[in-house]
This record gives sequence, C-alpha cells and structure tokens, in this order.
Amino acid sequence: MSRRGSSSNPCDLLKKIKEFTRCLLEDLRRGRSPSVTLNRYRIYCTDPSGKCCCSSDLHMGKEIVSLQKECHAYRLDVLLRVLLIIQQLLQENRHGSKRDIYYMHPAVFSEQAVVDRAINDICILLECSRHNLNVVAVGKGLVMGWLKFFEAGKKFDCINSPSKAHPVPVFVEEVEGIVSVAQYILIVEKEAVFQRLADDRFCDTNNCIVITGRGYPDVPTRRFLRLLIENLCLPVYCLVDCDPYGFDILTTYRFGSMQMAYDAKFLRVPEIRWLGAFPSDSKKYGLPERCLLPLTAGDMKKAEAMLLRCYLQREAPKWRSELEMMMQRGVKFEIEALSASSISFLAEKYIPSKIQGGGYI
Amino acid sequence: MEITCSQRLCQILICSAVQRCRISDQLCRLSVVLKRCPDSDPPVIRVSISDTGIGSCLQEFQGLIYRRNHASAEKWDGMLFITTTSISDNEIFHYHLNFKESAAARRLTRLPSTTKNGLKFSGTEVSLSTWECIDDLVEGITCFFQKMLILKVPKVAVELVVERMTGSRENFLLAKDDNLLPCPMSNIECLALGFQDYVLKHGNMFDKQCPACLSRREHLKVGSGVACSSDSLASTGQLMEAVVIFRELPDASSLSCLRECSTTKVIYFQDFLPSVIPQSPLNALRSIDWENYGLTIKTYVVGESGHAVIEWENLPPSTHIDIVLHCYHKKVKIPRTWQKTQVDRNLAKKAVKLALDNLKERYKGTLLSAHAVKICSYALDLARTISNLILLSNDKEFQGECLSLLGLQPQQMGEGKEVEDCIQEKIIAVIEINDRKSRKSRNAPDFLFEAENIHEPEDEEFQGEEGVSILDL
Amino acid sequence: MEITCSQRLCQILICSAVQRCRISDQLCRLSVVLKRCPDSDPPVIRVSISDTGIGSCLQEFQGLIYRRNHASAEKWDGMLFITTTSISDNEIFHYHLNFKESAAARRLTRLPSTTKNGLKFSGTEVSLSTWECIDDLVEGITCFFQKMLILKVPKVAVELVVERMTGSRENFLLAKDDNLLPCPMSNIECLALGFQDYVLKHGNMFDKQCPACLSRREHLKVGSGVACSSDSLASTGQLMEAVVIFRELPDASSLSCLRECSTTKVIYFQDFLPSVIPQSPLNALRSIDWENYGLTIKTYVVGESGHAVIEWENLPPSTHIDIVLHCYHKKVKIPRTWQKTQVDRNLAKKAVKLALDNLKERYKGTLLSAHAVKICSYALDLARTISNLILLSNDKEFQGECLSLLGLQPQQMGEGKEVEDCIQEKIIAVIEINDRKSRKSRNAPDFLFEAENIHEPEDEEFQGEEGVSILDL
Amino acid sequence: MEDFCKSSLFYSDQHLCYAEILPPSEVRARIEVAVLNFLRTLISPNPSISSLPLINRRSNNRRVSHGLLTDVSSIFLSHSFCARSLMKANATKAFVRVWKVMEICIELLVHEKKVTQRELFYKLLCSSPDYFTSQLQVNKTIQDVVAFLRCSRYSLGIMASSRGALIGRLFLQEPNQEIVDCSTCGSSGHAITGDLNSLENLVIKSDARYIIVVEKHAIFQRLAEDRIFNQIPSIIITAKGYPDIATRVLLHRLTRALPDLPIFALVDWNPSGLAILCTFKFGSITMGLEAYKYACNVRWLGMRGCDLHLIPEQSFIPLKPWDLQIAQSLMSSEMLQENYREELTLMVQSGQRAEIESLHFHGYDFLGKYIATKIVQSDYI
Ligand SMILES: [Mg+2]
Ligand SMILES: [Mg+2]
Repeated sequence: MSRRGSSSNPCDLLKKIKEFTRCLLEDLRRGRSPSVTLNRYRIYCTDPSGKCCCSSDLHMGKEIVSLQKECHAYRLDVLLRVLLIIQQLLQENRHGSKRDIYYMHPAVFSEQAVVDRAINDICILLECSRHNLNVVAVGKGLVMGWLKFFEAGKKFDCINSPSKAHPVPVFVEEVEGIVSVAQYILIVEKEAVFQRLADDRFCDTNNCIVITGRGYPDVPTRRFLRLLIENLCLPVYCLVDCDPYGFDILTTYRFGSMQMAYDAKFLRVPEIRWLGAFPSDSKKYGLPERCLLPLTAGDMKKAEAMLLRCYLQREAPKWRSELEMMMQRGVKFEIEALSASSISFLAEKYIPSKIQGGGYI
Repeated sequence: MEITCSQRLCQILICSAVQRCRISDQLCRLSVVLKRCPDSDPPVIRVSISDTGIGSCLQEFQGLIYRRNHASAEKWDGMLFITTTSISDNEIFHYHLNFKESAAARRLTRLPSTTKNGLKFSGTEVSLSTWECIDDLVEGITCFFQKMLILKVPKVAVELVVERMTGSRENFLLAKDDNLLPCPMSNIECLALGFQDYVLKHGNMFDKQCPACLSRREHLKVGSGVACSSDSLASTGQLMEAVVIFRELPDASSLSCLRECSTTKVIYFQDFLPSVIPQSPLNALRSIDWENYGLTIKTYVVGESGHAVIEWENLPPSTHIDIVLHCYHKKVKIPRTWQKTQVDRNLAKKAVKLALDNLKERYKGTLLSAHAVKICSYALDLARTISNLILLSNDKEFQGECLSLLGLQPQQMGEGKEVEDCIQEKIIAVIEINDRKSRKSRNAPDFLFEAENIHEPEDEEFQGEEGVSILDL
Repeated sequence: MEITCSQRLCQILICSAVQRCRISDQLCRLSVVLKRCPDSDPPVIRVSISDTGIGSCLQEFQGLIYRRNHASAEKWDGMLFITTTSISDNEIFHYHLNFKESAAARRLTRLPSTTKNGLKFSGTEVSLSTWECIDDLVEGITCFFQKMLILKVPKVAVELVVERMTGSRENFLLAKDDNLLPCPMSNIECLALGFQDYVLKHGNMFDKQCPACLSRREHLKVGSGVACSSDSLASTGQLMEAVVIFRELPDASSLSCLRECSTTKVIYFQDFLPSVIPQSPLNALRSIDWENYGLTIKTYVVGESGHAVIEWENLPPSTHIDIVLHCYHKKVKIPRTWQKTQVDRNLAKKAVKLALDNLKERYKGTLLSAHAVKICSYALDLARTISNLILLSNDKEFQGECLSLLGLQPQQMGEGKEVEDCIQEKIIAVIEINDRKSRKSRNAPDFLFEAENIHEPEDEEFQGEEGVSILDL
Repeated sequence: MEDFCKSSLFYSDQHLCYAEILPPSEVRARIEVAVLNFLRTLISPNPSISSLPLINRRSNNRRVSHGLLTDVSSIFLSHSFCARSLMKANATKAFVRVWKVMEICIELLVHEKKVTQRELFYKLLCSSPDYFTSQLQVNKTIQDVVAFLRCSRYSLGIMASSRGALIGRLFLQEPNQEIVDCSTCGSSGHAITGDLNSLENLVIKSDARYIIVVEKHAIFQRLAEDRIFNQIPSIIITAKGYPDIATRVLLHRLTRALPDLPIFALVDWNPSGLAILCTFKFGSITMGLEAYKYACNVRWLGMRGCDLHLIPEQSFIPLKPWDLQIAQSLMSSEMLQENYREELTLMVQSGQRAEIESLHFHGYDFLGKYIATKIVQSDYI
C-alpha cells in the first residue's frame, strides 16, 4: 500500500514534521504569523453537469490557517497538539487510536470530531494516509469466508470455518500472504445481516468472502477491502438497506467519504456493484406493505442532497435513478424485511439469484 | 460654577490675547491683573488683561459689540478700555467701548494716543471694572487657566496677579519654566505634554491628594494623532488634535483611585478655547470601533455641562483612559463673529483613531483588539506545543537548529521553559503586529479559510442503527 | 291513534272480562261483538263484551263509577248494561248504570233477574251503545287485542265479531287452536310464546310484508325470567315477567328489515293490561349493566306514547332485540280503584337480567359481554398458534398426546384445520363459561404453576419496565 | 398438573428463579409441556385457559446472594411471579404474543436456526400484524417467554451477537476445531462468538496468572499492541463497554477452567466504569434471567481515587447528569460493597470524571507499568 513512495515511512514523516516546525520558527523569527497551508480535497461537488474534476484526486484550492482568526488559532493549537502526539507515536513506533489522542487533552479538544479534523489536516499537510501516522481506529469490521492471511505474522484462517466471524485486521499494512478460493466478495451494511448469513452457513455453500463495516465503514475495513480486491481481483457486491443511509454507506464504500477525501484514492472501491436492496425489490419479492416504512422528512432531505453529488451523475447514473425511485415511492425498508417470509431467504434465494442473474448495478 | 457675564467676557478677552500671542513670533507674556480699588463701595475690581503679542486688530472687540447679553450685565459698568500698539506703530492707541449704549449706537471711541518714544514693542491691554466678588473672579479665571494650561500654548507665559490691597500682589499660575521649552514644539506635542501634566495632577485637582495615584510620567502611555481637513479649499484648514492617555496604576492591588476608573470625561478645545463638545465630534467618538482596541463602551452620555462621558466595560481595574480633543484652524484666526465653527465629523474620528493607533504602536500589548486578545490566549499553548515538538524530538541536530533560529544558546535548551517563553513572546509580537495592521487587510475575504460545512456522519464513530444502548442485549 | 273515551272504556271492560276468565278454572271464551243498529242516525253501535268466566263481583263497575271522564263522553249515551251470573247463582242478574248522572248520584240499578232454568253456567255480558265510527272502534280494539295476544292468557279464547249489517258477521282475531294448548302452561311460558308470535309477525304488523324477515321460530333466541317480590307481607305478591328475544336475520347480507334494527321498543303490561311503562321499571332497565351482555345503549328515550325506546350501539346489522315486561300480582285481582300499583324497581331489573342470563345460557355465544367478545376475537389466533405449535413439532408422541387430549383421531392431524377448529371451539366455550360466571368468580386467579407470590402483571402498555432504576444492580 | 410440576422442567428452588442455556431439544420439550398443559386445562371438567406465570422481573423480586464460601456475589430473581392471562382485559394481546413468539421459536428450534431480534420483528410484523407493531413489543415478549420457559434468550433461537474480544496467554479449542492461540491474534484480538453453546464446550488451556477485564476497546488494543501479556502473564478480555452475555459467559467459563486466576478490572474513573465492573461482577437482571450465573469475582484494579494524582488536571471532565443518575442507581444497590461505595462517593463529591486514556499522558507504555505495579502491590479492591 505504500504507493506514495518513500514519503510516508515514519522516518520521512518525522522529517516532514521537523521541517514544519522549522518553518513555524522561521516565520516567527521574521515576525510573520506562523501559518499552515492545507490543500483542500473533495470527492464530489454539486455541479449538475458532472463535468467537474472531483474525480481527479487533485486538491481544490488551499486553506491557510494562521493566527489571523481566533478559530484558526484554535485549529492551529489542536493541530500542533495532535502533531506532537503523532511525533511521539512515530518516534516510539507505537500506535494510538483517535480516542487515545482525544483523551490526552479532552478539555481542549472538547469533542472527538475536533481531533479527527486535526488528524485529517495533518494527513494533508504531511501528504500521507492516516495509518502512516500510526493512528489506528478501533476496528469494527468483520470478515468471514474463504480467506486466509497473515497480519504481522499472525495467522487469520477463515477457511477453517468459513462461517465464523473474524475481526478485520487493524494493521492492514502488515497483512500479507492472502490466499483465497472465493469467487466474489460480498459487503453487507450491517452486522445483523452478516450474522444472518453466518447462521445460514452462507459461506459454506457459496465460495465467497463476506465483510461488514457495521454501518458506515471504518478505514481499516475499507483498506482491507481494497487490499483484498487488489490481491484477489474479485468482483465486489454490496448489500445495504433500501434507505438513504444504506445508499450513503454504499457510496462511502465506492467513492469514499468527504472527510477523508484527501485519501479517497486509497480508500474507495470503484469496482463495487450494488446488489440490493433496490426500491423495486419490495414488489419483486412480494414484501408485505407493513414492512415498508415511509421516508421521513430527514430521509428526504438526505436523499435530495445526495442526488446532487456529481459522481452519481458521472459514474453511477443507474444508482442515481434508483435513489430517485426510492424518493418517488416514498418508502424504505431494511434488508431484514426480506427475511420476513422465510428466514434463510437472503442466503438461499436472494443473494445467489442476484449474483447469478446479474441483478446488480 | 456659574459663569457670570463679566467672567465670560474675561474668558473671551483672554482667548483673544492668546491668539495675539500665538501670531507673534516672540515669546510672549499674558498677564491678568485683578486689582481692588481701595475706596469704592461696593468694592470695584479693576481687571486688566495684557499681552505682549501683536497689537489688536480691534476686530475682535468689534465682534463683541453685537453680543447683547454682555450689555445687560449689572455688576459691570459696561466700559471697556483698550490700549494697543503693534510693532510697526509709533504710538500707543487708546480706545474705549461703552456696552451700556444701545447696540446700534455702540462704537469704539478713540482716545488720544500716547507716543512710544521710538521703542519697538507691541502689546495690548484690555481693562474693565466690575463689582463682582474678587474670589469668584479668581476662581473662575483659575479654572479656565487650568484648562488652558493643557494646551501649553507655545511661547506664551501666563500669569494671574491679584492685588487685594494696594501693594500686596499675589501671583498665581505663573507659567513654569519647563513649559517654556527652548526647542520649538508642535501644538500637538504641547497638547500631549500638557495633558500628561493634567493627568498626573489628577485632573488638576491640586487640593485633593489621591493615595493611589503616585503616577509618574513613566506610568502613562500616551498616544496622539492629528487629522487635517482634507478640504483644501477651506482657507484656514481645520485641524483636529487628539491625545489619549492610558494610565495603569503600578500597584493595582488594594488602593483605589479617587477618580472613577471606568469612566472617561472627554475634554474638548475649540480654537484654543476650552469648549463644550459639539455634536459632530460627539458622534464621531461614538462611532469609533472601540472593540478594535479591546475596549467596549458600556454607556456614553453627554453630561449636563456638555462633557462627553464614556463608561467602559471590562476595563481592567485601576486603569484609566483620558482623552482630549482640540480642534483649530491652521492659520491663526482672530474670531470675528464668535460663531461656532462647523467641525468636520471625520476629523475627530480620524484623530482619535490615530491617537489610539499611535498608543498601540508605542506601547506593546496595549489596546490590543478583543480579537487579538483572544488569539493571544492561545500563544502560551502554541508556544508550549511547539517547544515540545522541538524538545521531545530525538534529533539533536534539529534541536540545535531550532535554538539558533530562536536566537538561544544551546545550554538554554535544558529547561525548556526558556524556549517556550521565547516562542510565546514571538507569537505575541506577531499577533500584535497583525493587530496593528489596518482592519481592511484583516477583513479581506478569506473564503479559503471557511471550511464548507460538510455534515456527513463521522465514518468511524458513527453510532447509527448499530449503535449500542447500554442495556440493550 | 287517539283513544277515545268509549274505546278506553271498552279496553277496561275487556280487561275485567279477562280477569274473570282467568279466575275461572275452565276454558273460557271472551267475545266482543260490535253491532250496528240499522235504523239509527247517527248510526248507533252496540258493543257487547261477554265472557264465560266467573260472574262479576260488580266491584269493578263500582270502581268505574268514580271515574269522571267516562261520564263526560259525548259519543256515548252513558248507559252501561250488565248481565251476570256466577256458577252458584240460580238466576241471571241484570243491572244498568247511568254515567250521565252526576258522579255522586251514580248507582248500579238492579233490573229484574232472569232464571237460569237450573242450568249450571257462569258468565257476564256488558253492553253499551256508542255513536263512534265502527271502523275506529274495530281498529282500536284490534290493536288492543294484538297486544293482549302477547300475553296469551291461558284458557281464554278471544273473538271479535263485527255486524255491520244484520246477518253479516265478520270474525276477527279468533284465538287460534295452537294457543289453546292442552297442557297447562305457566304465565311466563305463555308470555314467551305470545311474544315470539308477535316478533315473528313483525310486531303484528300484518299489512306490511317485510322482505328481510322470513324469520322462523328457530331463528329466535328467547330468554325469559320471572322475579317475585321479596316482600312477603304484600298480600298479593307482585311478579315481574320479562322476555327478551334476540333475532338475527338468517341472511344479513343485502336485505334490510323494515323495522329499525338498532332500536328496541319495550312493551309493558301491568296486570294483563297493555300499559305505559312506569318510571321505576324504566329506571331499572336503564340501570342494567348491558356491557355485561355485550350491549351498549346509545340513547334511551321515553317516547311520546310512554314507550321506552332503547337505541343500541354496535349492534350487528340485521340483529334485533325485543323486550317485553309484564308486572302482575300472584293472586288474580280485580282492580277496584284503577289506581296505579307501585312497581318494585328491583323486580324489573332482576327479571330482565334473569331473562338475559337465560338467553345467554340457552344460546351459545349470544349476549357475550364486550370483554368476552373481545377475548373471543383472539381465540382464532390463539388456537391457530397452538395448533401450529403442535403441528410444527416433529415429536410424534407429543402430537399424538395432543390429539388424544382434544379427542381427535390421528388422521385428523394432517390438515391442522381440524385441530385449530377444535381448539378454538374449546377456547370460546371456556370464554363463554367464564362470561356467564358472575364477575366475582371470573376474577379469581387460576394459576397452574405453583407460585407463592403472584403479582398483577405489569400493564400492557407499561413502558420502561425497569423504570425506576437505570441499572438493575 | 402434578406431573407437570414433577417433570422439573420448570425447576425452581427455594429462592432462585433463573433461566438456563438449554439445547434446542430441551427448549422444545418445555414448549411442548406448555402446550399440553394448556390443552389439559382446556378440556378438564372445569375448563379454563391457563395463565402464563412469568418470573417477576421487577426490582421487588430482586435478591442478592452473598457467597458464604466464595467471594462471588450475584443478583438473581426470587420466587415471585406475575401472570399473563388471556382474560385480563388489557393484557389479552400480551398473552397471545407470548404464544406467537413461542410458535416462531419452535419453528427455529426444529430447524436449528437463529434469528436476530429485528428479523423476528419483521416475521411477526408480517405474520401477526394485529399483535406486533413495534420492535419494543417483540423485545418485551421475548423477555416474557424467557421468564415463562426459564431458558435463555439464546436458547430460544435468538442470536446473541457479541462485541467481546480477548487476547493473551490462552489456547481455545472448540470441539472438532483447530486450537486457537490467543497470544498470536492481531491487535483486535480473538472475537468472542455469540454462540453460547460452543462457549460452554470450549477446551481451555492457559499459563496465564491473571485475567484482566478492560472496559474499552481502545485500551484493549493498546495493551494488545504492547503485547502486555508477555510481561504480565495474563488474559485480556473486553466487552467494549457494557458486557454482553457472551463475554460474561466466556469470562465465567474461564474462571471455572482456571479457578485460581484472579480477575482484575480496568475501567474509567466514572460511574459508568463502576457499573460495567459491577455487571461483570454481579450480573444484571436486564441481561436475562441467566445473568446471575455468570457472576465472577472481579476486583477493581483501576482507575480508583488513589490514582488521581497520575491524571493531569486538564483530563478531568465534569460529571454529566447521566453519570449522576448512574451513580445514584449504584448507590441504591445493596450489592455495592463498602469500599466501592466510598470510591463512588468520592467521584460524586469531586464532580469530575477521568478516562483511562488520560494515563497516556505519562507515555504510551505507562499503562502496562501501571497495571504491573498495581498487581505487584496488591493494589486492588
Ligand atoms: Mg441501515
Ligand atoms: Mg467509560
């Protein structure tokens, strides 16, 4: 994963941090306000023509954080505090979680999101990915299926019992020796569905790998997924709730999230195909009316905002029209609703038939 | 103190005298002599206002002619005697003016002149007789002079002589030597100096000893500014001078100043005359962006005596702000009609801001804007973090480099405190410099800084539907 | 229809006749003959009311004497002729009574008797002449008889004969054979039978053919109850009989009955006389806990003719409820004073409840309480669930045991429908049994599992079951 | 009825009512007995519809056992019942609901399937919309069924998902599976399965000398990354917050297999931290009727009042109302031993809370030293 070249190994990052510190002092020496110039990235805009360059992974303008504004002073304060912690982590070659960092100065940071932004700023500043900073997330992803790999020399043998959940490795860069006989990778939005498939021994009968990020996927899950795809070149399908949040989770897998736009090229999975649940599935599979919930005002607002995202227009017009259809119908449903008539419906009918029949977009 | 008519007249006459002194290139003397005529009953006081300035052009008295209220004065016989001569005159001219005459009939009556015997000198003496109480007169003129002293009109020595009995002379307020500085000083410099004296002398309240105010000149932070009328067509060219003095008591602990700290009485002069502040500079003062200087106006009132009184919010204890404004014309002007001159609104604002900026410039960390104060509060944290970035680095070479950038010696490394202090100092300096820069540059639209508000759930901490409630099984 | 005085008199006379018949042990005949006297103008109608009951004790006529209103009648000559003999008399007595005389002077005047020639019989004939329209008379008496018929007074045959012209006889309402049942029937049995006839004949509206009402006796659900006055001191002993008929149209689909289904007009008899319902049974009716029988009163009005009309809420369509009450004294009483008897309030309530309970007992699933109806609505679901529990189990032994408990054959297992039906039936039966039990006994706890400490389960909608403490430590 | 009681399926001893983890066949047998009992009552000469006696889950039926011979105390429910009756006017539906859920359970048990509560909700929403309209109703009915059949929720075929993880000097082996060496797991540790039956059947081997229960996932990862179990021979286990039943079952299973290992808890210095510790220690009724069985003698290693000097000033956060609510709830519990009570009082009085992470102030390797010191000095309560 170290395609950024030599610039993101700990030694170089420490050098960059020192260079940064030096620049601050230089500014001060010259009586200039210390300032930080950050590139800005985005993965989408609301340009309806879709002719923007959001997909180019280039930065869109710069942000200058200096002591001119109070909010910038605070941001700089936070950034430096986090940078100091990161320098320590890198020097000691330890890993810290975002939560760890937050609790170093909880009163100053006031909330986790502040730390998260600083970490993102530092990634942009040092032109690296988060894990290069030795900042790890507490992984929440799960994986099962026909897969065997090593994480820092420790064996993960999922094949041994393909329907048993394993946590997604946290140190993805240390994963090696991936072996699989799977034919595809299935991403499911939620743990409950993952468990459903596990209970139905889905992977015993289907040669595949199943992954869940338990809601919005975390970075290790997405990086691990990328790693699998790069190593195994398998098709990827995604199964999410038929609601705006499910759709957003789906787009997060495929296009990345806005916060981590700077790193999107290492996190997104453009190969992903949407397996379901589509708005039309409710009719197609005879879902009882009762299982359909009306879209709330909040849902509608979210969906409307998502419709404007340029990448849908440009790269996934079919997804976009499904989202439009969802709004037209004004109803949503959860994947579990598909199991209402028959518990093993997902494992026995829905997923296999969709994959075989090409019922994905 | 109610100003009676003869007192007012005295003030006006003193002002005319000052103007005559100013026009003169020489060091001049202005004497006011109050002399009781011994045998009169009620006692008649002879008031003589004499100056060694240029001779009178008489127009100023002409102007007084038409001021009716002076005529109606009762404690005065209405007779004004004027003796004047200019440097080029060969004789000394004498006039008298009877204010008891009806306004239309009032004329300057020329009396026989006296010869100067070839001597080259100039000067004017104006005298009048009044039945007023001598003490009242002394008090009124003293008070007026106190204010006048603030102006420290250059090259004018002022003296008040009171002769209660023949032979006994009391001299008051003789202009001191240090006022008569040999080197030429600008009006604004004089004003600043005079105002400092005023402030140090606690608003010239000689009689009251304030235990807290042991201020010395060094404790005062003085800023001054002069704004010129941009209107070049105005023949005389209006000027506005402003001096702002910021005084912090050295020991703000227990002693409290007799003066109310949180208020400022704005002193105003118009054409070298202590004056009630007109509306336009009043508004100007109010419209200043005080926040920019870290000040907040709590209330802003115009007192019954026409003084603007500003009450400050959040002023540190034992801190006092004094403000004086002086508006006059570049070219000395003997007032002809005693009419109020129109003051340019922007002049006052500009002058005060210049004075504030000057103060800010001269004294580090004073009058920082609220904004800068807030940013300064981060300085310590920033300095500590940056110093830690240096100190906690395991790269000795880097550390050395940083120290040298900061101008510190390698042995100053050990403690860390010095590095931190040094950085903090520099950061604060930068913030102050920034703060001094005009608002415009600071307010430049910096859309670059505004992060778009992207509200998308934080990917990892998102506690959506899988969110775990504590007691959920 | 307005009842005129002579009509009212006829009704009273008929009632007297009925009482005389009732006292007699024999099967009796009651004839009312209306005969037009051919030559009179305005046409005089001779009304003769004759019965073969015991002879008159004349007291009943004595009672009439003091009722003024009969005297004031206009369409009547005021003369009443009475012919009577009891079984023990040897002669037939004749009397006449003139209502035109003043009330005080009014006396029964005895006329010469006739001999019975040794024959043993008893009977009474009362006759009068009136100018009323014969049709009105016929209609009034018919209507009265229709109601009388409900009572089906045992052993009395009733006939109405009208002779509009000499020789032409029209017989109406001759009591049918089946009314004259040979076996002795109690009053309440007769009332129940008579009321059924009445309901079947659609409230005796012969002329109107209702398309929906093809009811047969089998479609009626009849409940009756008799309540005796507990007051043993009352010499005569009051009785209240109540009959409630519940009628559901066999096909409730499209046809709608002409009668308004959702209302019930309560018919009331007092001492065998159709009567306006007095206040106390009215209140009694209202105070019944109808909910207990699955009924809800929407409105309860007393109509202008003094009938209680109950409008029901939520009554199933094409369902009709009919109620009749009859209050009388155990011992037959010839009314003396025609005064209203005081009716025991509780009697009516008791009688109606007994009738309703009787109905509920006799016809399964009828008049279930609202509570039971609601619970019954769950019976199917419960039965289905339990039958599924049996069927879904793959434990044959268990299934066999269940079937045998239900009394079903192993081959009935297959479908499941039979198991379900069987369980549902039993559940409903239990609910009905429970419903019939008094409220008290129904609430008794019947736990199967041994439990030392039974609490009321938390309310269905009780939220946050751990309510008080956040942690259950 | 006598038969029924003798069958001892619905066993209850003098004071204790509890639910067990049962194999599917036994749960089925219990449901079948319930059906037979229902039918018998229905056809008896004096027929009626039997009510369903449920163990009363309210606090007035809560009892505390203080172990006489062991240090283990627990919370359990006593012999008080409430009854679900068809005849009770406003609880009729609740009665039918219990049967409806049992109907689905028997189907699951016969097919040996497991469902999530959400799936159960959808199933019931479709099959019995008149009875089930919300997830809450489903959850409550499941609790009723548990209280009626006295078997664990998991035994009914309802999935127990586990968030728990463990790492350290431990070998685990499920029957017919490979041995898992928990010391070689990655930093996320070995995921604890929700399959309670397989937890019961684990073969356990360990040379650890301590078991350390950690409140937080992040701390767990920290310790896992530092391989702390190599310095302190231990097994580290976390439930990532309030413990789920599977994590507790496994911890209990460990204490049975390795009875001599002391268990130390490392929790935040706040009321929630103590509540989490207490849930491990005493159980919790809301976790299900079986919860008390898995009480373990957990000792409070840190953070405690005596550690406050280690915490930098700026790491203290004021207590929130929610914290105070939890504190009050804990205070009112008779379970809480005196020295715990004192700690809690200190927290409330100080009005502040601190998280374990604030120890990182002393460096990321401090936590390991901290734990080691505490253990060596027997500094736990
Ligand atoms: Mg969802
Ligand atoms: Mg916590």
